[in-house]
Amino acid sequence: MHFESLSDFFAMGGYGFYVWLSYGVTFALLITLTVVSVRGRRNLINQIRSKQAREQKLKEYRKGNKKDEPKA
Amino acid sequence: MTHSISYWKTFSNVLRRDLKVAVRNKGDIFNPLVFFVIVITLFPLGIGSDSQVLTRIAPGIIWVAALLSALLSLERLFKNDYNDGSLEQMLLSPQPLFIMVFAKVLAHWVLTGIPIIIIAPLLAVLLHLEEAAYGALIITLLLGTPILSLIGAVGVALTVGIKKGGVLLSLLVLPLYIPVLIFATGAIEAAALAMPYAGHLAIIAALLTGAITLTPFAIGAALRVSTN
Amino acid sequence: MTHSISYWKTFSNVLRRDLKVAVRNKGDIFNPLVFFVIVITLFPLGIGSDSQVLTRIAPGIIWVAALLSALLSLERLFKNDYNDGSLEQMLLSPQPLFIMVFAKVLAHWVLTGIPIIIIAPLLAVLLHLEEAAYGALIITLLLGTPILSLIGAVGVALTVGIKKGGVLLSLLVLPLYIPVLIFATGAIEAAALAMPYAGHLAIIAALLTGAITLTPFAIGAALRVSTN
Amino acid sequence: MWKWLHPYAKPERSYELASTLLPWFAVSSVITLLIGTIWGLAFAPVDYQQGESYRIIFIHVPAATLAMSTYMAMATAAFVGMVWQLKLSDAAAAAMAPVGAVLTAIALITGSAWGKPMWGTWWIWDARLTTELILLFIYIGIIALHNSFEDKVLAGRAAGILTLVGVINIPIIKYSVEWWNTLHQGATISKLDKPSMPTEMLIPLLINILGFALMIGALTLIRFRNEIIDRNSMRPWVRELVAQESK
Amino acid sequence: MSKALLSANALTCIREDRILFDQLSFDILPGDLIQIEGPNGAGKTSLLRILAGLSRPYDGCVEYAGKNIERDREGYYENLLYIGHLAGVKGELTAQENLDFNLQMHGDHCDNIEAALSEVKLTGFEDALASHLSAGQNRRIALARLWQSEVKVWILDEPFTAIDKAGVSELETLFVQHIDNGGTVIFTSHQDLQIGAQRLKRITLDYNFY
Amino acid sequence: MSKALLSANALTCIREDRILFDQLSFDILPGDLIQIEGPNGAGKTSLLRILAGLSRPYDGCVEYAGKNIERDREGYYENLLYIGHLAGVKGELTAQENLDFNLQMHGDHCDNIEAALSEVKLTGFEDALASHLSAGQNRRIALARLWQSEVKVWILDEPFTAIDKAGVSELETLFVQHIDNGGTVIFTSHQDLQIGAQRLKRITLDYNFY
Ligand code: HEM
Ligand SMILES: Nc1ncnc2c1ncn2[C@@H]1O[C@H](COP(=O)(O)OP(=O)(O)OP(=O)(O)O)[C@@H](O)[C@H]1O
Ligand SMILES: Nc1ncnc2c1ncn2[C@@H]1O[C@H](COP(=O)(O)OP(=O)(O)OP(=O)(O)O)[C@@H](O)[C@H]1O
Ligand SMILES: [Mg+2]
Ligand SMILES: [Mg+2]
Repeated sequence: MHFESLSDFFAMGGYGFYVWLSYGVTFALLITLTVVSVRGRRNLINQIRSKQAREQKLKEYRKGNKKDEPKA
Repeated sequence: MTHSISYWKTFSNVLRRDLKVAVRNKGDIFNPLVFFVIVITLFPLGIGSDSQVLTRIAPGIIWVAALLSALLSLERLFKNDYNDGSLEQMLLSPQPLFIMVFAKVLAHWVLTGIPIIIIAPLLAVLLHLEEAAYGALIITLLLGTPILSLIGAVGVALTVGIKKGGVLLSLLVLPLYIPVLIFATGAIEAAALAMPYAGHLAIIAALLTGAITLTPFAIGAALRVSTN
Repeated sequence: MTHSISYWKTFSNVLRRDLKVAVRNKGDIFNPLVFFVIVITLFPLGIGSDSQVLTRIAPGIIWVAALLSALLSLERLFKNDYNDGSLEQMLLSPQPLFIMVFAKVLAHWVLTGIPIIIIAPLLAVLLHLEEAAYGALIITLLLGTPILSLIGAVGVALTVGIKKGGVLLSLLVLPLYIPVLIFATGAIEAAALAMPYAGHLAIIAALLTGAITLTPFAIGAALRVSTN
Repeated sequence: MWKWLHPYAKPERSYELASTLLPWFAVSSVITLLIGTIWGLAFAPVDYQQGESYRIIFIHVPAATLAMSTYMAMATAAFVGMVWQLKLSDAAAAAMAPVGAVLTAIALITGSAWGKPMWGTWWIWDARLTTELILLFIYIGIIALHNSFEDKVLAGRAAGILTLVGVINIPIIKYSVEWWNTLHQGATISKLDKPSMPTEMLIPLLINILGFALMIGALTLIRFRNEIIDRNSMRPWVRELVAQESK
Repeated sequence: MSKALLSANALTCIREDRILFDQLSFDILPGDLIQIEGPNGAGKTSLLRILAGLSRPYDGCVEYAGKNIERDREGYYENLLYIGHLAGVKGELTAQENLDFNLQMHGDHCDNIEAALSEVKLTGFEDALASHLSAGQNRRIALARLWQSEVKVWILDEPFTAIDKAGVSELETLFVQHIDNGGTVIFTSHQDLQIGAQRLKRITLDYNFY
Repeated sequence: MSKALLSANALTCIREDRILFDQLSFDILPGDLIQIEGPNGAGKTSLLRILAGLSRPYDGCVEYAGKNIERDREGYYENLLYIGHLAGVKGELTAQENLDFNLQMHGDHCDNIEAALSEVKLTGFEDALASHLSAGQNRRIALARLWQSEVKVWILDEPFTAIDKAGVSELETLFVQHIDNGGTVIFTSHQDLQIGAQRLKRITLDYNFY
């Protein structure tokens, strides 16, 4: 361990703000991108599922109407 | 007879619709912002990276970029509505036109003015603006950008029925933007020299009040004429 | 089978049509010019009339204004044709696409580039540009503005099918304009200091050659994709 | 070689391949990044010139170096997609764009945060910095264009054209900016003189570069899988996948 | 004049030095179903836009319930529904959002937008963006307002454009229903009505500039 | 397959995850008059755009004279005339200039543009700017090309939109003439043809996404 104490570690020889800002922003950005990417998959799957549900609904609606609807 | 709805309802309906349309057009929200940022970075590239010169011209550049960015995004205020017939429907609505118009302009400002105000300090850093001038920069943008949207809307309303590109628009609108530009940059420069700048702000505020009260009617009238 | 017409005929037909359309839209010819002039006059207003600062930044401002003016007028290159279906017809023509595209870009340059080149010396006077730099200003504009039209056309071709306004376009195109901006202003500044600037010009000329040979194909491919 | 690649031109196989590779990339990148970062932050010796602020190097340099490499990878994918009409290759390019943009942003932000204590200003118009800024704009442009198309196949193709136009321009931009900067600006600010770096500093730096590279791989794989699902949502195998996922 | 819902008084329209119609006067009573007819370029669209107050005639005026519509715009627009060549449907909004907004803007009230959309056979497309729908489906979104509207005067410029046969006959039924309730429909079309043809009045415009 | 002018091979079109048609194959022979039918939103426009090579199908391909149209674009476009929902008429040009340009761009040759315009009843409007003409007159400018064209394949998306009755029947006569000369016409319309109805073939699209 290069630093004497934990507070030394956080102070970074007076440059704490800049160092922690850099590391903080970097990891925040990386984690956000990861979360967004992983979520993207779930969103896609939900979308596909809701589309399937919509098709189902349409199918039933058409079926219900088919009897009285003269077919062209 | 129809059930008539309250003015406030009309206002919020139009506002919400316009915001929704912009959000759906994903890019629409970020693009004026990005344009603003890119235009500002063009200047150091064209002028050179001498930071003293940059400091000197920073207020002017930021404001000119804000003007151009507002101008570029103005078209979408009425043009799309005109092309798909929504504008016609708006003119045929029994609700008062100026309320709908005001809601549309407000939506435009929310989408173009506010992002610029938020990002401006960052760009000021890039251009090495004096630190003392940051406050003035924000306040002038806060008071000035709504004027840009309001005056710009008059221009768009006048040109919306004409087939011509946006360039006639700039011809009409940019000269009207000049007072805002002069007083706003004046205020920022005064602030940078640690001089009082409340006077400039008062004038901009007066312009804003005038614009808010008068332009919605002008815009409405202009729309009726230009869609004839 | 149809009578096929020569490439040259195709080229001149498209060029003449585009010029005619622009002339009929009276404003279209003058507007990019007016925009250019107005943007340039905004700067002294925003920055103050200190003539030394102006001299220093004149090349940059003239070129940035030229960039923005080219950008603003880009939309009409394909957008109107897209909206009225002419673009579709062009894509369905048995003539080679890149010839038609090239004619359209040339028409755009004639309408926006040339007026700017003609008026630029006048504006240089307003901005107190060094006298030694006038020649370089004209030559860089002469070589550089066609590049702006060509690269810009790629951007418009990519975005023409999308509903969004011109702001996405600026995002795509402005970063690609940067080399032209840098070399052109570099040449003018070198000229102002009575230094040789043939090297800069050579680079701009090389960029122009590259753009002329490559972009028409990129534009054609982009049009086929974005109108799909 | 193309024969060997051919089965992977089928979306389903590529999806499976991406799924098998993903855990390996993810786990190894997290481990290397943890080691490199902790080592760099807590154990590496102090720089005698810059003090502790130099520790930003352990993320700044990997991000800056890899931002450009990611663009080259993206352009290669776009080129393959254009020439061989491989839609999956376009998808891979599209998957990389946001990753590259984030890396570029990281390089810019960490660079600025380093510049403030070292040069006394958050930003100067130095050649490298400016190139990086323009690269960020180009990335954003590509992403915006990609998002503006509803049809993902078209989106991929359009973004591919732009990427290729950009790739011709990037060396020109880099060169022009370098050249521009030396003309306008005297040696007012000298960039950090790199002393031959002691190995105690170099090792965590290299580890972190590796970690970033692995992480780019992992993120690209995640996004690549999404792109594939998006483009093939009507195919039976995707429907099966959705059905399985629902349970 | 007394009971006329809408009356045109000596309307003259001149476009590009061509007189499209000159001193055209007519009254429209409640219960009228009026088809404006004429060859291409006769001035049908021009007439409808004047009746809706969107363009100004060269001469003459339009009165609604005895009042000049330019004087009393609000009163007229509370009782008017106009759908022109352009549908007024925003591509960025879904079918449902479009209809909802259009209804609200004209003071119409609707509790069940889904049911309203199913009237025009858009069930299943409620959440599809209008820009993702076909030409005919887009027009259907605009026309869905007709089923919900309680206003008196409908002015429709080629309402059947892009609508399929089943859709056309449903619209025709709706027109008849509307005039039965004391409303009035003024429309242009190059197709002939099937139902209600016996109740149709025609106003025929013709080239009168040569 | 041998003598087919245009053939669709296993075309699949997917829009927004809705399958409009799946593995659609047909051959079109010289002398065919083909109406694509179907309710609004069935995919007629989508099919025509794919046949014209303006959109790419999700799967499958279109062949002209046995060659994939994406490979041999020029050869196909020398023999194709497509007019879509949008007419391709520039408002800033006169009727005459528009027609002249459109003809030249497609390699058609015409000595007497005035006569060509009189075919579509635009005599007297030759020098009027298209933006000053009515909806139907604008479409007539676009359709005027049909009278001058020598190409084999016509693809027309709702050609009768905004055209008055006299115009529609003239168009129909022209279609019959064209197929008699060994050409082929593929069109969509919600109206029924009067003339030539006995020679008509139909391709019916229906909602098949359920
Ligand atoms: C916004 C500001 C900055 C940006 C955009 C930036 C960007 C870059 C880039 C693009 C590289 C090149 C990586 C490669 O070789 O491929 C780099 C490397 C490097 N940067 Fe920065 N930088 C910034 C600020 C700084 C500051 C303030 C310092 C230190 C005082 C610094 C130190 C370094 C070092 C040591 C390297 C590695 C040099 C080498 O190995 O060649 N950077 N940076
Ligand atoms: N740009 C698009 N994006 C997504 N889906 C679309 C798009 N355009 C059309 N669609 C979908 O494709 C289907 C068919 O559209 P198309 O325009 O081919 O119909 P059409 O048969 O020509 O109908 P109409 O008779 O109304 O003209 C529609 O149901 C619509 O939902
Ligand atoms: N903006 C305009 N400027 C000048 N003249 C115009 C303009 N719009 C239309 N006209 C002229 O007015 C006449 C009538 O146009 P209008 O659009 O009313 O015809 P229409 O009866 O609706 O025809 P269509 O059946 O083709 O829709 C046309 O002959 C045209 O020349
Ligand atoms: Mg009409
Ligand atoms: Mg259609």
